[in-house]
Amino acid sequence: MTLHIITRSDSQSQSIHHCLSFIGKKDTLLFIEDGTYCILNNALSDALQNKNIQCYYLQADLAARGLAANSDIEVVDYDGFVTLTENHHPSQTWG
Amino acid sequence: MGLSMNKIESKGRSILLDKEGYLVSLSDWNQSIANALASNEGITLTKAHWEIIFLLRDFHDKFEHAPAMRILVKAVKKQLGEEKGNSIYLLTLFPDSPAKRAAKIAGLPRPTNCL
Amino acid sequence: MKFALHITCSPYSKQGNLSGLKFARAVLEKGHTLTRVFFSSDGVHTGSQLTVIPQDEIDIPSAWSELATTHNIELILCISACLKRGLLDQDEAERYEKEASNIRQPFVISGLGQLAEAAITNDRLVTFGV
Amino acid sequence: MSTNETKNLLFVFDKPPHSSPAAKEGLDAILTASAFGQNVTLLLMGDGVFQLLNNQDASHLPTKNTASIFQALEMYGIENIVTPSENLKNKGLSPSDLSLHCDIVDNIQLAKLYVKQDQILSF
Repeated sequence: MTLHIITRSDSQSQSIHHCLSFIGKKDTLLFIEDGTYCILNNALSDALQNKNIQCYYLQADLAARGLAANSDIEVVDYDGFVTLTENHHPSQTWG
Repeated sequence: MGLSMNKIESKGRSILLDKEGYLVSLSDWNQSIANALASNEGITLTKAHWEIIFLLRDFHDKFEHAPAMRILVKAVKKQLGEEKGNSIYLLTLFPDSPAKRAAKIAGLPRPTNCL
Repeated sequence: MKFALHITCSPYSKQGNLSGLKFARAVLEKGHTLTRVFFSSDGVHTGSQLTVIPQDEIDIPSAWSELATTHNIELILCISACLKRGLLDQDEAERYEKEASNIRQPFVISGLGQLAEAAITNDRLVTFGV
Repeated sequence: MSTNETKNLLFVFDKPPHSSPAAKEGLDAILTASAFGQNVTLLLMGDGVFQLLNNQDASHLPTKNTASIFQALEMYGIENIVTPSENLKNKGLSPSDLSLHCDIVDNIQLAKLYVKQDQILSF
């Protein structure tokens, strides 16, 4: 199942919304770079939770932006990022 | 430093070519320039050549790029029929590399080797 | 597993290029093969040998070169993107009669066919930049 | 090329024309992939659908009119061109505003399209 890699914040790009409109329970989201700012959008987080979509955040990019990882979210390092691409295929990077 | 310039003469005008024989300025193109470009390639243009040249110019106008060989064959087949839409026929008219040579004579841009 | 990467942004204008580099290292550390990295669009700036990076910042182009040399990875720059952006190897410089060439070792210039081939022949293709 | 595998490749274009060369490069890539005999699908997502808006005239910029290159896709054997209906609706567009026939898909059909893909390339 597809790994969607989100690289822009929800105000920089509509990508997360486009992605949300059709992805299914078996798909996985990974937030990297400015995509990690999506963590601050509560409505978005609720929508993802309601759709039961598995979400991951790249630790280095969260930390660099002063975004705290709370206990509700799954955080990965680059090793975990590679693991996600092993287990979820193909991947799409959204700008 | 630009490309070393070659020239062709046509009706008393001197037209600049790059070192591979493509027109430097595409707007220089007209039918007598095409004849000069062709003779530069060792080709004498006949009615059959002109048919392909105009087809290529139309293709470029319409689709904003010059076709590689496979699509040129397809386009010729579609427009001029089976007996002309094949690589042997096009090779007879424009030996070695029909898509490139015909494009050069038709005054289309030099391909950037992407395809 | 066989991986290929597609990088579409330059090393110092967007984070994606660095993300790609870090991902590449992680792929290799996990014992996978990284066969090819294809740079398109502004990504081709990665292949310039004329970059000058302050000593206290990461030298991304050099890091790609070192990684590729150590692990035998093909670093391929899209030719049409290179020509427009003034990135020329010896052959292209001669072809277009330019005074200098500026491609860093071991980057090579080639066509987009190399990207299509990478998508077909590898288990994974991951894009950075976009 | 040394392989005779056939894969399903999804090309996603999500940028509008003229402001960046993304579509030109993406088109080169999809034409190449199709020349290799692969099953290619072009998905126009978000602003990517603006690539096909009718009546584009870039002659005053001037930039290359990439909309014209899209017209050649059929000749290259690329018939799967897809855009989401929701996307068209959000932009107040209808299929007749587009210069090329697209398959207009709903979100369920789009999800099904993704499931079939071996690799996804973004431009």
